[in-house]
Amino acid sequence: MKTDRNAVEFRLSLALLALVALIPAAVSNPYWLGVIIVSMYFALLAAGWNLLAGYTGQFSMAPACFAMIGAYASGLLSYHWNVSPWIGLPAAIIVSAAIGMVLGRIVMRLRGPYLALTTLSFAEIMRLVIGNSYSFTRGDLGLNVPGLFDSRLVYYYVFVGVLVAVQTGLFLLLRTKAGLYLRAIRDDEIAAASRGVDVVFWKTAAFTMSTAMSGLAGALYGGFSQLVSPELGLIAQTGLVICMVVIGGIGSLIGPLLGAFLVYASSEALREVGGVQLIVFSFLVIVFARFYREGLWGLAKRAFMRKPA
Amino acid sequence: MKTRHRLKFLGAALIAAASFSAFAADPIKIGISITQSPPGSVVQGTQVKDAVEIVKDMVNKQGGVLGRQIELVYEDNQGIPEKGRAATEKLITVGKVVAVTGSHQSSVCLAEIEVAKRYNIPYVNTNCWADSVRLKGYPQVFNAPIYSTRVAESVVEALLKLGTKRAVMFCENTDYGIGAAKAIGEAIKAKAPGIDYKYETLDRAGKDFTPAILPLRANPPDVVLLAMLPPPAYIVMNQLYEQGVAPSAKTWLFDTAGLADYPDFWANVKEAGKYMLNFALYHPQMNLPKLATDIGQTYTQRTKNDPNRLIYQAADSLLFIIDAIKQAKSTDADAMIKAMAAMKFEGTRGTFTIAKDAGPKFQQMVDIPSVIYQITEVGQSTGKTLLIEGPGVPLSTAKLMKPAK
Amino acid sequence: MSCLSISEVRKSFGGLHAVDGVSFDVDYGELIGLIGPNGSGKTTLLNILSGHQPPDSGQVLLDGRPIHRLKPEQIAQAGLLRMFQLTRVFRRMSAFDNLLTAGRALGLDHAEAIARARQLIEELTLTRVRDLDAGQLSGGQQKLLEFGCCFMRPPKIALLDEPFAAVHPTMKETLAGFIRKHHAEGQTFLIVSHDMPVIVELCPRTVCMNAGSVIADELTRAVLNDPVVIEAYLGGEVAA
Amino acid sequence: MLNVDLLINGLIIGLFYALMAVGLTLIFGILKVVNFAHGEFYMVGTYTYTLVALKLGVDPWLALPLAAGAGAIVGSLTERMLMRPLYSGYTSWGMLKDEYAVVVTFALSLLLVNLVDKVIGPYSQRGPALIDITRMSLGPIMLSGQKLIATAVAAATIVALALFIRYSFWGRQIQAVAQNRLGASLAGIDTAKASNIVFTLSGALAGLSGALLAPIINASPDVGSFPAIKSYVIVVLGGMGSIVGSIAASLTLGVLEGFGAVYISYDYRDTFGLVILMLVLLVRPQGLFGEKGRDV
Repeated sequence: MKTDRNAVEFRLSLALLALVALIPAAVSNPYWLGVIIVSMYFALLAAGWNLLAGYTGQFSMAPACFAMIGAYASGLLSYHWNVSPWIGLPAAIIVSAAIGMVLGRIVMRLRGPYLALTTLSFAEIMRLVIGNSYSFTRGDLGLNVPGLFDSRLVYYYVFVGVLVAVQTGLFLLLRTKAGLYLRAIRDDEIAAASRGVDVVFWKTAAFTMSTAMSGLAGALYGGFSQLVSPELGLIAQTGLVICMVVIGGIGSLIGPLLGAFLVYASSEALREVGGVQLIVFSFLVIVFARFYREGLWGLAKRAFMRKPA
Repeated sequence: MKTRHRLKFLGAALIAAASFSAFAADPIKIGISITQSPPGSVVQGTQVKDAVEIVKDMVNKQGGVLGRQIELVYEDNQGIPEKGRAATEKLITVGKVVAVTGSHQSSVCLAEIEVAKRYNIPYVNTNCWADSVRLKGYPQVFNAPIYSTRVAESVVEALLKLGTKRAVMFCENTDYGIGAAKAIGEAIKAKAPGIDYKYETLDRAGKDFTPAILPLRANPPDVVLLAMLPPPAYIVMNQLYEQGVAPSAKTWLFDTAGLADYPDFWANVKEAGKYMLNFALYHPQMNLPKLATDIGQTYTQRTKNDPNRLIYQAADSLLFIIDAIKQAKSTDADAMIKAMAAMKFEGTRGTFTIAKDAGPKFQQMVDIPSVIYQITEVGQSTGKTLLIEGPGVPLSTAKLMKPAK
Repeated sequence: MSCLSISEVRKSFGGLHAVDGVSFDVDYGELIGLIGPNGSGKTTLLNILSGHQPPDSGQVLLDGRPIHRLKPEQIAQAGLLRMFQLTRVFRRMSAFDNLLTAGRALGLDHAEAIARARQLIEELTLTRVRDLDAGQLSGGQQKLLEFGCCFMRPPKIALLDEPFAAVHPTMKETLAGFIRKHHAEGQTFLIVSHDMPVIVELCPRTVCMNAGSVIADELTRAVLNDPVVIEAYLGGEVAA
Repeated sequence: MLNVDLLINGLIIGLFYALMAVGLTLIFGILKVVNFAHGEFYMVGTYTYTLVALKLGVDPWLALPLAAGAGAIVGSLTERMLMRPLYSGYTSWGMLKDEYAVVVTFALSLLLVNLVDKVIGPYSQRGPALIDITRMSLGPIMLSGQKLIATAVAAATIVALALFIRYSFWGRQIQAVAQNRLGASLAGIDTAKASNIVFTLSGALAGLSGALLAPIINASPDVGSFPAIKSYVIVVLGGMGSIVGSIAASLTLGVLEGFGAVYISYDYRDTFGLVILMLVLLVRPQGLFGEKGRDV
């Protein structure tokens, strides 16, 4: 039964995170720790996007954009009114959730590719606006923001903690009626409505949740890198997130994590080979979407299922 | 995937371990952060790389420094602050470099110097003109290129000589562009309050600037100034020309960013470049030290391109670091920084000292020679252009040519 | 007051009057058939009743309460549930979760929903496939499942659009049996079908539509012998 | 005089938008999916034109159709290799139609951009002009010969396309499929062929506009992204699949951006489109020129 399936995926993702939590014992070099922190940032985005795309069937093209919005929300607060990043963090969540809700409310009344189209335009244009509002946002230069902690290790475990929290939250959410409604909407909006599910409300809710998660991720990342720039919102970043989810396994709890760590780690490796990472990944995504639609996690599952038989 | 992780980090740990046990014969590692892929200017990145490679080979052929060879470690900053930050951090923590240089875009510099400061590693700015890089006043940061305030001063001199009443500046919406525009505004307030000056910021990603240009057609100014980098700079130039705004019988076009230095300049602009006035830092008619001519020749041999100011700035950046190591007799950061601040430095562009006074001049090589010249033919090489100001050449606008219409 | 009362409902697409002033009532506990040749506006009428298309004019009362301005989910919660002609199930959810979803959305709590779903799985002989993704079920099983979704909370009225089309005979029997049983218990049905024998067998009363309006509304036998109806079906050759 | 300038320049830009957007609209009309690699079709056109003309020294006038051809080939291949599953029982998949289309086309766009970036290089290159008049005055306005020709060609192409769709045999078939794929296939129309033609066409159109603008907007790997964004906005404004609608929307947007840039704000001119889009979605979800269709 689905709930069992979720439970399995949930336990596995916790195991995966536990493994990640052990890495610092082996690796002390701040750069490599940084690499893993960034991949955890992407894991957050991927999880948020998967809730929307994988479980609700709504394809937003703006996860990176909302990360950027979150980062700027807290960044601008501290830059202009030197508000502590600890207030900036919740502020970031609220701002990105609010924008998400308004955008969602407008677009979610429509079915089909409207969301993808509108969010993509929104993302590109938000980036331009932030890039052009030089006097307020310092444009492409970005904002230098104070960090949340001094020690990289603390960041590391904060990210691990947040990921655990998010995964647990998602797991519990999927067990409530919301989980049923979202998946129902993904499979057939008309049927869902005709069986009493308030489609617009739940779609908007899912969109708001995922933008809030992106916002949180962005603010955390801003605090970690101590630099907030429009670069965070590049479409290519969203592309990376989508690659991670599709390769890892869309519509599963563990897929996005798997994808985030694998894709980002190998993208570090590929960068040495000369920046071919996006070529490889986008190609992989096409292959997966075309032939292995359940991604690596799906393949793994099939492998396990064969064993006993 | 577990195993893949383990391997990866085992590898990382090994690298770290190895580089800790460094002994005398090991090469001295110097970090070069440049743009090797877009959106930044790959053209400039490549020039910097070519130049520092030449210097490295030169120094190593003469036996290196402190009996150790020089090794250059490259990172690609894509001209993006975020990537620059990461690149610098990787150079310092993974590459274990003793100093970082190479950066050629102000917004990137500003992100990178934060890292250099955090890890207390000497950082030599190769081509970031923005005053803000100096205004931060970080002791680790030294500046080889010219700075916007200084550019503004000589540009405004020229504006006066041209009898300008009204000037419009198109600047890119970056720290460099807006910094330059503001600096010129300041200089005008100070030296030439008579000139009516305003600037318009243009989006670096922009493709069609006609809406910004059309209003000028209605009432053309005396001078249109440019503080933009390619590729948008080329598009603006072409559209200025297409709309008949500048260069025209009424209006001068005056570039303050050294555009004509770019190898791809003439590939992208044709008539639009003719009659343009250029503020620049290099002109073959300058008399440069032998060191410069040697490097220049090697550069031409290797790349079939003429040398330009960026080549010399990059060479100076690396030479400066190497001299500092010689002076300090060690690669210890504090020792190097101390040496740098006190040094009298023999570079390719002359002999410099390091300015101490806080402000836009802080830890700046002074004084950088500069020139103003006019391009009088399409496809003209810098050597053939009309020099109207430079070292030993007092500013004179008499010889300037104007288009018929 | 009748369970469902439709009065003067109109809907046109461009020039075509798909539903052209339809009125009839359905009493509590009635099992009523809706027939008519293709394009006579049956499905459009159903879409209006279930809120998927707003009527241009006219009104629909469910339990005396107007529902023609409500959204589909509100109408469903108000107690009017429908099956679609082309089966609509949640393909990537287990049969059981399909039922749960409907149950929760119609206001049952978790425990109730589970209990009810178990019961329906039994009744509809879906026990073997309850944990399979609905997409993997046979066409007939999917129909049964969709049917079940309408009965998680017994509706005031169930609209069934061609429930017997392309269904395996045995399942057809299961379905028909289910309908009879619930009708006996006082459940109200409106069944759209081409399958005359079934209509005759199940429905005491039948409404026949043609070209967007009701041309006959009486006891099923009478309707089937009504020359107007025959003409509508046979396109007029036999007329007069 | 300024306003005349703005109006005409706006219309010209709008025309270029239209050339892009129409292709996208065609695809949406017939497959009900959005091709997120559309900007890269454009990019392929730009590069084919620039490289063929610069490196191989082919005459620009010859390079123009070649660019369109290249676009057409990419379009056709995309349909063959990636879109076929959409109309061969996608419902049995783990993924549904929209998801699949979005993911695949978006990945394709990433792939093409980065391939070109690696293979041809990131340097921006300027295509040779079709005619060597770098500046001419046409009544009140000034423009380059290139811009004039580009405008003419764009206008001609759009008219030709409209005629093709309305009157030609395949044009009619395409309309049929767009209105009702199932019905059309029952009526014996080769829907797969129709889809392929549409993709080929829209590839050719994008490629052509890329080539026409190559001398005005320098070629670089990401050159397609912005025109694409504009066409997305336009397609929604135009009412998802209405060709006339998208043309009207294109011209409107072009003019509006021109005036907005001067009278409202230059920096934020690109946001006007989005703002209008939001307003339209609020009051008229089916787009400015679209018609409400049946859901069930």
